[in-house]
Amino acid sequence: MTRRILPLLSPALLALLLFVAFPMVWVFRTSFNELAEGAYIVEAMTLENYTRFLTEPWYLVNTLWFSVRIALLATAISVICAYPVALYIAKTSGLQRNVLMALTMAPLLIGLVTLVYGWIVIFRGGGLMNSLMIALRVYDQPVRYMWDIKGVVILLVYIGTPYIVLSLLDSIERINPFLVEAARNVGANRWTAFWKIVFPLSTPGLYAGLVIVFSLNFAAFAVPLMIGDSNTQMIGLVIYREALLNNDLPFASALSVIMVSVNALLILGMSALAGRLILSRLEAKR
Amino acid sequence: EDCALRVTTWGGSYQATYQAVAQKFEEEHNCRIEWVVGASPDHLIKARLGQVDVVTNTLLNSIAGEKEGLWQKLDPAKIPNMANLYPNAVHSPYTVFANVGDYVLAYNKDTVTTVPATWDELWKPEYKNRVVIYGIDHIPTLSLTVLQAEKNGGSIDNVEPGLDRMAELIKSGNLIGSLDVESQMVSLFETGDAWLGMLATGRMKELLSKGVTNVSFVRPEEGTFPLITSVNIHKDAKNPAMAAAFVNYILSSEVQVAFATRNLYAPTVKNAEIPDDFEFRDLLVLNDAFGRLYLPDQEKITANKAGWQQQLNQKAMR
Amino acid sequence: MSNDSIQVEGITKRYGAMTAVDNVSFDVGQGEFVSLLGPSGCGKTTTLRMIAGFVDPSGGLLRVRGRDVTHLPPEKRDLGFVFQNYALWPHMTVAENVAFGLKLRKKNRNFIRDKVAEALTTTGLSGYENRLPRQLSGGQQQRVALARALALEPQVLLMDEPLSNLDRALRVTMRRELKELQARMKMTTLYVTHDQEEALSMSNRVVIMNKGQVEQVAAPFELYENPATGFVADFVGITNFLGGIVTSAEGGGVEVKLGSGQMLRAVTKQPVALGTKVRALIRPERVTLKTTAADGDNILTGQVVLAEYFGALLRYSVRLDSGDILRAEVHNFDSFIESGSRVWVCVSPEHLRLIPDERNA
Amino acid sequence: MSNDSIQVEGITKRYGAMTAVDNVSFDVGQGEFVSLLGPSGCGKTTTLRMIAGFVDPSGGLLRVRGRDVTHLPPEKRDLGFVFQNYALWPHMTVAENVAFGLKLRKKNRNFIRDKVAEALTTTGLSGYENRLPRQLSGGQQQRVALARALALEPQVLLMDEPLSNLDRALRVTMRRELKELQARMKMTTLYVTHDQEEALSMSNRVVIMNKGQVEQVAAPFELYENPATGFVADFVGITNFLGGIVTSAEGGGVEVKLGSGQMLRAVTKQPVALGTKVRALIRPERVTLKTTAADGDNILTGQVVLAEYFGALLRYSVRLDSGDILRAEVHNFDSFIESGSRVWVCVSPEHLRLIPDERNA
Amino acid sequence: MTRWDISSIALRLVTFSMMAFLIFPIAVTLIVAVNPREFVLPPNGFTLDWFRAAWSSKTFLRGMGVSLVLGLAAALIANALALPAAIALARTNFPGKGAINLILMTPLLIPTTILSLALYIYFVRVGYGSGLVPLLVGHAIHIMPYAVRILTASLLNFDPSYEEAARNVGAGRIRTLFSVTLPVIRTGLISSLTLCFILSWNDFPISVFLAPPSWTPLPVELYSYIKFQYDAVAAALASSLILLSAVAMVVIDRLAGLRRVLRS
Ligand SMILES: Nc1ncnc2c1ncn2[C@@H]1O[C@H](COP(=O)(O)OP(=O)(O)OP(=O)(O)O)[C@@H](O)[C@H]1O
Ligand SMILES: Nc1ncnc2c1ncn2[C@@H]1O[C@H](COP(=O)(O)OP(=O)(O)OP(=O)(O)O)[C@@H](O)[C@H]1O
Ligand SMILES: [Mg+2]
Ligand SMILES: [Mg+2]
Repeated sequence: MTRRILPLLSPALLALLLFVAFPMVWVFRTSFNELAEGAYIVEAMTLENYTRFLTEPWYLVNTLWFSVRIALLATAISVICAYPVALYIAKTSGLQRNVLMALTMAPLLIGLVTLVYGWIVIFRGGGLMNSLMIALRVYDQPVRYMWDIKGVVILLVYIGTPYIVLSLLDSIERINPFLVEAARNVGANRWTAFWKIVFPLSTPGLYAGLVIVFSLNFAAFAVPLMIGDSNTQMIGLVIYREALLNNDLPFASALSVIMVSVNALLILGMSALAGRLILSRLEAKR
Repeated sequence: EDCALRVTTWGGSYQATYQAVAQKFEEEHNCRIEWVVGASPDHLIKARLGQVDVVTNTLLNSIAGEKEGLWQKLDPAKIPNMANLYPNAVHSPYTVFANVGDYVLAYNKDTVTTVPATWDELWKPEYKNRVVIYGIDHIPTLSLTVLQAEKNGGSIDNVEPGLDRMAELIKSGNLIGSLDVESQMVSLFETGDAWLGMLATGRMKELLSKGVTNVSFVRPEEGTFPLITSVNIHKDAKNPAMAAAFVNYILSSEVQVAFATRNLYAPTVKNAEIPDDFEFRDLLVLNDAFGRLYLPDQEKITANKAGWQQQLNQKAMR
Repeated sequence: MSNDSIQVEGITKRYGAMTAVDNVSFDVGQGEFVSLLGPSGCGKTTTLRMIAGFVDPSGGLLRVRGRDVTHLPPEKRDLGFVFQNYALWPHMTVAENVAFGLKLRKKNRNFIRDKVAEALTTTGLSGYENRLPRQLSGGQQQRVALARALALEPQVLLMDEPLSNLDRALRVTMRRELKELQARMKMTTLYVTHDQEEALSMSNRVVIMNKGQVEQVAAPFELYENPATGFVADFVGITNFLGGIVTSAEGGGVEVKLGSGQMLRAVTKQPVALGTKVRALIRPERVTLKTTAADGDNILTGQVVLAEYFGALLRYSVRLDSGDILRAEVHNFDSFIESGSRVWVCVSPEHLRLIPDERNA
Repeated sequence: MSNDSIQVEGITKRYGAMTAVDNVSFDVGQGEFVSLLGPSGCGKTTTLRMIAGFVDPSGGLLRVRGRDVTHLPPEKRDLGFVFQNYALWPHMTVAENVAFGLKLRKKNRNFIRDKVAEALTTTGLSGYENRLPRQLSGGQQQRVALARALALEPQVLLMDEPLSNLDRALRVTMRRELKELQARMKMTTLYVTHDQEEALSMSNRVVIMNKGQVEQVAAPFELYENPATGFVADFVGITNFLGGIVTSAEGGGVEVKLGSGQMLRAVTKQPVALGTKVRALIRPERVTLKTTAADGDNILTGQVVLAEYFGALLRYSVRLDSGDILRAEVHNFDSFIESGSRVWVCVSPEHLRLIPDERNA
Repeated sequence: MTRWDISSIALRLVTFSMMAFLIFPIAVTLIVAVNPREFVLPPNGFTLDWFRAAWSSKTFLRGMGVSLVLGLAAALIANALALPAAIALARTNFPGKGAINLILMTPLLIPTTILSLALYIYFVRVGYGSGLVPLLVGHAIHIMPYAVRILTASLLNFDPSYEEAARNVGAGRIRTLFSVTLPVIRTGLISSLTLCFILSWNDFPISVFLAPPSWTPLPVELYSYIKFQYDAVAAALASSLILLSAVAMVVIDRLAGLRRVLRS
């Protein structure tokens, strides 16, 4: 068994060892160093950076738990937005499909930096979004989106959705249409056939998308940096600030170690759940 | 032989000015300049790794680098132009200021009818959701905090009153945001969303040159917060002589004037002559304006800002 | 609900330029067992799939229980269906596959458990409840597909070659079980098969299709004994064709002059006009071979060129002196005739059928 | 290259607790045609897939051309293979599917074109070159799978139910074509089928499998006439079993006392010990039914309970007075015996086989 | 079965609203790009000045070129590394699979800022501080997990007998991979490549640290630019990219369509 698997896994694992594991050793080591006088790094062996974060409820609630919540929320909304789109695209072909794909990918292609232009115009106090909502009588006072967590979530959804569409599409397309027909035949309407057949069979793609987007959201720093304000203490942004604005590499490293562990735990949880529910049944072994 | 000098710069217009003036240097010294473009922190990191020769820095970085022993002393013998520096433009034997801008109080003339005279204006209730300031870990905001501490019975060593004031500002709902991206502040003034706020002079110029006529600026009585570009030579510079020559070149009146007129970064040398007809002359921190810069002890700020931020976060959110 | 019939009226399906099903009409009466039989690619699956609602007809009308269902979604048609390629849901176990339809009908758990067990027992799959489809052999998968349809006890059942991957013994058993179930439950059944034996033994009537069209609809005996066309004769069972012209026709007795000049006598029910070009059909099992000279009506001579052994039967290919190849089957034999032997071929006039020669009409 | 044989030596495959193939041994000689025959799920496909190298055996040895290939990757084994589920590449047209192997062999374009055309003609698929697999009917797909293997003119060919989805007429044709091709090219062939007729008519020898094990390896005639076990007798053709005890044995003549007390006489080749429990096998086609009283050896009486019509044959089920059900097949019949009629059943002693009764041994 | 029933109408509706959501800011960006005064809506005029400026900037053009080459190379490398791993993950069950799965995800778990910083320091330490290798490696390693995930998902629905059939007619593992596996999982592969390319194309933190002086990718150039110079040049650049990719899509569709016509 290992004879067949090892050659397959070794290129990726080797690359990870060389270019992730070794560099991360440095990060790990740095997390025990000290920042002296807020300016320069002193070699040390202290747990200070960890205790500073982990014993401070404010950090735990407003940074860690906050990031997890926002990441989960944005990921969930992305999934809800992406699924119908993927379903629809899977049914199209030719030019229509290409156009839809292009539209889906466009936000990614342009990149966040420039898109923020458009979003400012939409989000600002008297911007399009507020004008529209007020015109539609959803609310009557302008609501703050820009430099606010609402805007951050909307943007995370905006960026996450195309990733999920992409990773779902292939799984949905490969579902044998006979399987849906068979379900319809035993009395499932479209909706039931979708829930019982298409959805479970699309879970590999969904899971892939979920993991990717969750991780992206959890570690996000560019979106909170540009759309959020000082209150938006997403952990990715905090790390970025500590490392690059405050020069506090030791603390940033410690935060990274914490973040990687939390993220790994969450993903392990997700994969255990997904595996239990469905993935293990789809694994192609003969 | 192949001579290359690695110089850090910020991208965009700063780099553009640098490149424009550097051509002459390259020809004269027969040495190519490799621009190491990046955000301020990159400059420090690259310096730590010995990837650069001349470092264009923020003052904060220069101080950190000094503590870590990254720089070599600037030798006035090799950098004759150092003689022309204003006295307060020499931070230490390692660090001098290359140029200086400041953060002024910008306001919308249509909505702010009386010219504001003090930074305290930002707290006024009528400006709900109309004020912009820089993010709380940026120098101007930190300086404002210290300023407020001093005005409210504290000092840089007892910054609590300042933090309370800042928390008050945050909770007042006046702030549209405390932003990390400067260019967004410009657009807020442009669209009329922001009525009042801090703005770097360089951004102010941008606004004006875009034809925005209803935004003006004032230097409040407490003084303005400086935006300092410092310069250092790396201790392991490959070619120290060439590095010194380049620093000397930066301090030449020619380059100083170029940065002043193109980027609104005021000269730090006395002999730089700004043309009288220069359109944005008021925006430059010239001669005596230097003295009015509010420049609290940068080292203390650096040492304490992490703690301050955390305190402020807690005060503002609870 | 009393009228569980299917009417197919002039249904057509085109794929681009190619017509897969061409104006096909037939019907299946309440409780009737009708088979669709025809060569590979003749349009059987397509017809069935149109009835089930998986394929939109290009034209024509479909009625189930007297109601026009041509444009009804599949889940509203309430038809059982067994897929040719099984279409088992890969993420469900055998039991889940079978239970799915029952769950949709909101049956209670015990009821479902019992029905699933029953369907799996019928198809010989007890003990495989918790396997996933990919852990089953081809035949086992096919039986799950069958069990899945049967568990719902459909009043109208469509099956697409549901036994094609089973061994003969199992097929015979399953065939019986199916037939018995169908008779007991009075299921209206349309059964696609490529196996004529299956079609003949199970069906009340058989629809023979060829190249997208219906060739004949008839009861099995009728089909075998009185094929309407050469195609049917050839497809249903094995047939020998000998071309000739009718030279005398008196009452039930007809004389046909073969190409070789030899005369054959036949007994026919329909009157045949003198001089018509006909093809005489002789079923191989009606042929008697003798290794010694024989006398009487309808004796032809030839040479055995191939002898094939099938256990219960021996099949000889005989090259007649006219050059035609004639097949003969012998059951209950005690000796072989060696390849190369000269033989006398006897066919009694009652076992000779005549059909018009549509080849050069 | 001269020895294109296959040796299977004690091969075993376990899936977890379940043993799909259990210590199976047999061999296929150069140019020989051997069939693997057995009920659904008995391990045929698994055995074939192990030989082809798609499944790793849990134990045992495989030799092809005298060489141990047990752990050789599939592409090095140089075996033709036809998949039970076709496994056509969905992104390639019919022609591309067939041409792929030839392209790998770096043949020139004209050669490939000709070979593809030839293989498609053999399988009756000319004109379908540019279709994609999903645009084909089940039977057509199966034929493409066959064409794909044949185009490579393999010296050793493994086929997994390659004709299961074809109609009888086409199957008979394809069977002939295949057999002829095999004979002409002297291909060493291992053929999995669930169709005993196919196995018997095409093979030099047949391997009968049951529950993962080999029951008998023998030539077709031998298999049918002298089945080694009850399973084989039952599986290959239809058989009636009547249990009894040997009461007298003299020379080739043996007398068996049935459970009902009636006596049957049989002619056997092997000596049988007195008092052995045996099962008497009677092939249905060896049974003669009379509606009038008959006399002589081996006459049993009973009542017809079911008459099935299969075109060329009529199959009766007779309930003997002892209660046993006996099947009889009549070919070349001119009249039916009505269900319910009383009948006299005759079996000549030469057509009675005896096998030890392994059920209660 | 394209019938007009409620669920398919709903699906269509949702899809089109999502499309509207996705392109709304882009449309606004487009308007911004032709508006003489940015951020002021409704537009107060029409100008192509921003486009002109964008396309006459050597920095941007070079940045674009760098990003393009880098994105393609990194996407290819990442997928080449990921594919075998994905095959192992999708096809086999082995002890420790969960752990391997997670290990392969690590570059995704580590904050990009930290990962790129660590990588930068690492490369300097091993003596490859400058040059293209670190940049390429950084991009490739960062996007690899995406490729692993998407390819694994693709392969889970793959019928292994396609491969067996290919191996049987004499194709080796590699040939089978290219002639059968990859074409069959085409959509997944294209998704993966596209995603990887886009991730690399948009990446900022890694490039900031690892890009050698003359190889600055577009996002870094853009960020540096807008950080200090807030005008619509960036918007014009973005708009050009959208238009370019739209044209490319149509052209590819025409070509692919043509090929299909030629074939049948
Ligand atoms: N992956 C698997 N896991 C567990 N059991 C399996 C697996 N694959 C096959 N089996 C079992 O192994 C046995 C043999 O399967 P195989 O496919 O060889 O049967 P077969 O003789 O080809 O039957 P058929 O004629 O129905 O195709 C079957 O009982 C099947 O359920
Ligand atoms: N999607 C399609 N596009 C084009 N032609 C098709 C398509 N589906 C089926 N056909 C063609 O329609 C004809 C009828 O197909 P169908 O599947 O109904 O045959 P069938 O009678 O079920 O045959 P088999 O016994 O081989 O399964 C075949 O010639 C087939 O090639
Ligand atoms: Mg079919
Ligand atoms: Mg099988």
